[in-house]
Amino acid sequence: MSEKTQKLTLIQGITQALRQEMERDAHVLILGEDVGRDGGVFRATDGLIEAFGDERVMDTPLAESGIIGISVGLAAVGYRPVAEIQFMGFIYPAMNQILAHVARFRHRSRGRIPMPLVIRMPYGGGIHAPEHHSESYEAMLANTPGLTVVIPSTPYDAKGLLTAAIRSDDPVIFMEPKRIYRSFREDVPATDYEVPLRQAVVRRTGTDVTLIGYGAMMRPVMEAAEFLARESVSAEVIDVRTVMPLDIETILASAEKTGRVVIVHEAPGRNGFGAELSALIAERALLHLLAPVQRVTGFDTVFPFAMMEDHYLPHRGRIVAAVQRTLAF
Amino acid sequence: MSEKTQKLTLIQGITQALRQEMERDAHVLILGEDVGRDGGVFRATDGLIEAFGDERVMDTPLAESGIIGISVGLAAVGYRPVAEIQFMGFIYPAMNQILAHVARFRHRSRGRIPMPLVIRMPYGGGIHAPEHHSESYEAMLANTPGLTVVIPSTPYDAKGLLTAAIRSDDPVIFMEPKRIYRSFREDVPATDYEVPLRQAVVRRTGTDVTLIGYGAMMRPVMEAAEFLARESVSAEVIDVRTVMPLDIETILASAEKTGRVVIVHEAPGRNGFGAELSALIAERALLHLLAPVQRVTGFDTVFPFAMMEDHYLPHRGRIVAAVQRTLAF
Amino acid sequence: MGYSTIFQGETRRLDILDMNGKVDRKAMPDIDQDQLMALYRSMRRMRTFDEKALKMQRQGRIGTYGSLRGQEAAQAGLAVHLSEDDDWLIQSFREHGILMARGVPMHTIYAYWKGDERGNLADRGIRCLPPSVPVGSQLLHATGIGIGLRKRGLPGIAVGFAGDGATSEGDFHEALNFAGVFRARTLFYIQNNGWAISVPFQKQTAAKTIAQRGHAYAVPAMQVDGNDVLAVYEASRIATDHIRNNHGPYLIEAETFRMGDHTTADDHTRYRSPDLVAHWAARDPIDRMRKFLIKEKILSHADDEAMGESLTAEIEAAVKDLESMPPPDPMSIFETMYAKKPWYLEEQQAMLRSELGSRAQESGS
Amino acid sequence: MGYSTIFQGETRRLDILDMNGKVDRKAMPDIDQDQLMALYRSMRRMRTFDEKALKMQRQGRIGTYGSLRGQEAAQAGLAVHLSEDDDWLIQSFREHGILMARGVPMHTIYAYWKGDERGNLADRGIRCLPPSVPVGSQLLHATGIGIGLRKRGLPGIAVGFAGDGATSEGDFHEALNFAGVFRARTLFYIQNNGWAISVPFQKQTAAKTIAQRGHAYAVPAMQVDGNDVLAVYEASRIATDHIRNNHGPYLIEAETFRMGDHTTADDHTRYRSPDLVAHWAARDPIDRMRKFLIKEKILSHADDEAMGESLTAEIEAAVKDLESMPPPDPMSIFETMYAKKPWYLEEQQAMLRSELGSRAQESGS
Ligand SMILES: Cc1ncc(C[n+]2csc(CCOP(=O)(O)OP(=O)(O)O)c2C)c(N)n1
Ligand SMILES: Cc1ncc(C[n+]2csc(CCOP(=O)(O)OP(=O)(O)O)c2C)c(N)n1
Ligand SMILES: [Mg+2]
Ligand SMILES: [Mg+2]
Repeated sequence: MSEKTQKLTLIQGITQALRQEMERDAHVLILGEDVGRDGGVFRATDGLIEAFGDERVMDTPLAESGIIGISVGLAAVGYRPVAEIQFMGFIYPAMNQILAHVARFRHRSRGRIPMPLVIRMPYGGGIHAPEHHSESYEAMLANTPGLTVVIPSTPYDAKGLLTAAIRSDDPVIFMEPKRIYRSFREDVPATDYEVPLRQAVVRRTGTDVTLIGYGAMMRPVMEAAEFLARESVSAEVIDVRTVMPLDIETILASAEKTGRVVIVHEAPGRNGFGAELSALIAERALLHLLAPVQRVTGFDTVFPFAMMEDHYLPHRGRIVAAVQRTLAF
Repeated sequence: MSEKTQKLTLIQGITQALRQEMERDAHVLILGEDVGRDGGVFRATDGLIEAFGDERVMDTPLAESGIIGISVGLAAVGYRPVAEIQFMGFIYPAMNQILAHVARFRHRSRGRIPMPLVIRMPYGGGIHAPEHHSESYEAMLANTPGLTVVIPSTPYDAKGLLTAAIRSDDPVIFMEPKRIYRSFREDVPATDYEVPLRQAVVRRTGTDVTLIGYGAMMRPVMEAAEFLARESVSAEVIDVRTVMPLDIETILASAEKTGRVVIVHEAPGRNGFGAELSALIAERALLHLLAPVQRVTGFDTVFPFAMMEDHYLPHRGRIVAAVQRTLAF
Repeated sequence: MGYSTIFQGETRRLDILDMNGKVDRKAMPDIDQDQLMALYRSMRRMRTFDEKALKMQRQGRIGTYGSLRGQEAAQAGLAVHLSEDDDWLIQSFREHGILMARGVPMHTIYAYWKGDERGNLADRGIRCLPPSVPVGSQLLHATGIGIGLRKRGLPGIAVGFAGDGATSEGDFHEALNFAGVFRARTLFYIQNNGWAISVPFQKQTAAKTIAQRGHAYAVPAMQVDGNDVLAVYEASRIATDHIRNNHGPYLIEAETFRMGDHTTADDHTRYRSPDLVAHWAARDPIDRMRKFLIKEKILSHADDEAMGESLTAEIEAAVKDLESMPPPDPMSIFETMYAKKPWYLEEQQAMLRSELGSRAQESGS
Repeated sequence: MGYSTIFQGETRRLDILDMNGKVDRKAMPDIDQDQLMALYRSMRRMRTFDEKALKMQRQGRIGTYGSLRGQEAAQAGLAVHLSEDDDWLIQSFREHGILMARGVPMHTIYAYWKGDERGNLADRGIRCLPPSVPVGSQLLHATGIGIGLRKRGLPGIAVGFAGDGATSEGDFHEALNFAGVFRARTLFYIQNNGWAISVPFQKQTAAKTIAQRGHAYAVPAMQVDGNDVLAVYEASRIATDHIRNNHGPYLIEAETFRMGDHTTADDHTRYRSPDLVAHWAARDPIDRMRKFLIKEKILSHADDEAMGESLTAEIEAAVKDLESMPPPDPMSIFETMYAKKPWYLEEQQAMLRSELGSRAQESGS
């Protein structure tokens, strides 16, 4: 990139996108629990209330249905609310508002009342958090027509995807991999930019097997690819980025090329988003498949307490083992 | 059957299961909106308040989170609540209670507080109901470890599965295909019996293709099978019955035999339960597949208003066309 | 130390026009004869609309329908205070009276109940949200709109509608609480018609009134006889003035009665006694206003009859409009899900198009 | 006709022991010296437990921890009225004080905060639900249990705990409303510590108190100085008697202050001034009870010191118990999801078993 860049963490990318979009468009509002004075429990909204005041950065009462429900109203009168749900495990009280209203408003109003609403939330495990703080529920949202579900895995994408989400006239569920909020930095342009929604990206090209992941799982996925490279297995790696509506072209092109696919996510396997991916690949690239698609996912259990979460979360070894199964098929 | 039988509709099977289980076990309670005097808006609980009184058949305030939340408490002190959600479209306000508590209580209490709770609800389209009255959201529940999701398609199964659900020590989501509540009768034993959970059933044996469906979709599925028979295509038909935990054996056995599979459900396709079925079949029976698995599902749109719902719902023609695609592959 | 009182509150109710058409002169609002007649006509118009809808439902010309019979005063008395240009209606599903009074074309309301999505959004401007079926959930939208109107410094107010049953949902609580905290320009307008389908208000809550709940959120509140169009007029005037003057949200409980079935899919005789229905029939909002207007010589029997005829003609015209709508386009199912259609919706649409094409061919067209 | 009053209500607060250790003799409960000492000791035991937990968290011996410092009176004064045999505790996540006072072994509470699921269910009987993290949701369980206890004619009561923030959730509303309708044997016990993480109570609602919300559900309610263990004792006695005597549910708001961070993951200096914290430090529940006991010559300085030593010894023993627990069995992840394990859990368990097996082999065991 020729323009000015800074080294940012993923969460800094998010904060910067919020700040720049608020500067750019006075209709952008932030609301949620502890997003003001406290700057959010992860500090994603740090400094924003100081910059924009409490009419644009609203600390709300502790009620998720309320947060999303009033966001619907705010969007109806022309605002572009960015609501924070403190952890994905606490999105359930807002499910009625999200599924019965947010996702459907454009359609129910025959296109006249779109919902330019972003619902941000940290998701996923790996930080030794208490119960209900490690959930990944992209699948149930991905079964809901009308929603766009986005999960970045890098600082650059986090900023660009969030910018695109805020500018989108459709509601976006923006899931933030809190495990890697601060785990690395990368060059991020200082000015605003969009990373387009609905586009997956090939993170690494390869010929023997396709690894598909997103969010915090990109790290063990890339580690697995590197490990495999040392064993002379060439893995192509796809970062889904937009879970819904998903980018079928990028995924099928790779699956057709390698004929072997391993899908990785940390949510429970049964009826997880991996099911849709696996189904689509087998349905549309059957004759290219050299081995059954493999899914490496969280167990179909409650997400365990801190002492046990490392057993639960997919890791390099488990991904490599799945690749080896597809190679041995 | 040698024992005494009656000709019952599906909803009569449900009412009878409720009545017999209430007679059998004083811990069984019914609660929900309009389940008392009114007998439920579909009359599933007709006559029960007269028989058992309002301490065992509780008309509740209009609040779904409340209904499920107090059911959790009632179960904790030894009751076996059977809660009714008036339509599946109104389950969302209860999602927090279902996903964060009902599904997890056994685990969270290390097995000491099971949740012998049944949540009944009519689901699905085809009765020209108002908006939000036609939803089918089995998929998001099927992504939730700890739940059992059951969908009967016949009066016999409705009674036997509900009986088994009430006797189960685990929470069961019991989805009732309201479209066929009264559309046909069949012989149902007068006394109580269980149809085991977690078992699919082969409704028709065949050799050329496997059709998989459940609930109200069994009717167009069977019609398709009959139509195909006239065209000399022998279709095997599986009724899933328990969506989660699903009966992989019955499904794989059939898929391996026929090599061609068409899955039918009325919920939206993307990340619907068909995705899990399709994925599992391709993952575990790849070498038997003679053609890609096909999914025939509701569109990935809001469920349309009455005047348009016939376009939305899978019908015989759409299923037959999918079968023809697998045959032509 | 010891015991101290930390809260004291009271809640008032307003009654003006009694069941016999007598008014409390002291409480009478400042309102002229034309306005009185307009209120009466508005109620009769709703009733005529409603009766026609029930008839059409029986004839299969529309689908399941929710009657508002008995609630006309509760809707007409409020409607006159709302501006078509500025104010927002956030309806539940029994507010056709309000919509009609606010100028929404009647055939679009019928279309909604016919199962035609073109009836989902009133086409008289975007300041009316589509009906909200998930009970209570719309109240939060009313709060959000009311907050937005305040933020933007706009003159309008938001009116969120709900029934007595809806007040049991958590969203009622969150909507009033957020409105109190963020000083929403929102009127919460609860028509307490005594029943949530088969559940009487006494089983909905142990509290005696809904209005008293305002104290839980520091939201001022009033109960009003919802079958008394003059009291509704006056209470609504007070509440809307309060909100327009930036004094924050307001809660009105209009006590009324649903005279018929919950919807045409219901049978209210299963859970209500004829006596109870007769009790309320004697308190009909239109009858008592008619008695008053005739007693006051504002209305003659002949005028009354002429009004009936003109309303019938208006409604028949609306039915004609309804029935001359071209059939909805099946392709519209796919058009408004997203700003830009995803690939799978393109596929699904193509499939439906080809199905419809081959069906059209089969039928020889 | 005209205006009439349909609701009048008031809400009271109880204060007995002030910040200087002076009591209001008239309001003083009927309580002997041993009981006074037991209350004091109970509070000190909680504080000692809490201080040790914070220390262990800093040392990495347990995980994220939520301190209850400042809320000891609010928990100790209630606990003495609850029977271990009959009553149910439906906790949120800051009730370790109550748990300890009710006989839950302290090492299991530490285990919970260590991220060990064996700490999730207090092993002193099933009448204590595991901590509920989704804020407010547990209040409905308290209502359900209270309804069940009434139905079964059991002597126990259910106590549902929540904080001030939790009262904004819809579930708070539904829980109190259902409790009122079904006459639940439930005490709703709200510790209003002034903050929901960084959000002060004044932004949580426009209402001045939580106790006044009882009027919305016809649930009797009282506010109490939650840093005054004698007032808490007396209010809890009144409330629990009320419920035990089958008069329906009760709501207590104990006004208190969280002295430290929300949890160890929080930094309260970001949103609270040192002045505010100092204001509350001067109102410490333990200090004022100590002043009172010393003034009354119930407690000597020497006894007080001895008590501290014995409590420290007790807590150190609990830490030893914690740290001598064998590591949790990874296989337990799969064991309690269902009464009977589904096939895919069998498969996943087998996979984990073989992973652990090969790792054990690699490490040469
Ligand atoms: C969340 C939700 N639960 C249940 C229903 C089904 N339902 C529709 S209307 C109704 C009763 C509503 O009562 P009330 O709020 O008093 O309004 P009214 O019908 O009396 O106008 C019920 C239970 C629904 N639409 N939404
Ligand atoms: C439904 C839900 N939303 C958000 C959270 C995150 N969270 C945990 S505690 C807390 C604040 C709770 O405040 P309060 O109820 O006053 O209890 P306190 O922590 O003061 O004891 C929040 C927002 C949660 N656990 N559950
Ligand atoms: Mg009602
Ligand atoms: Mg608090």
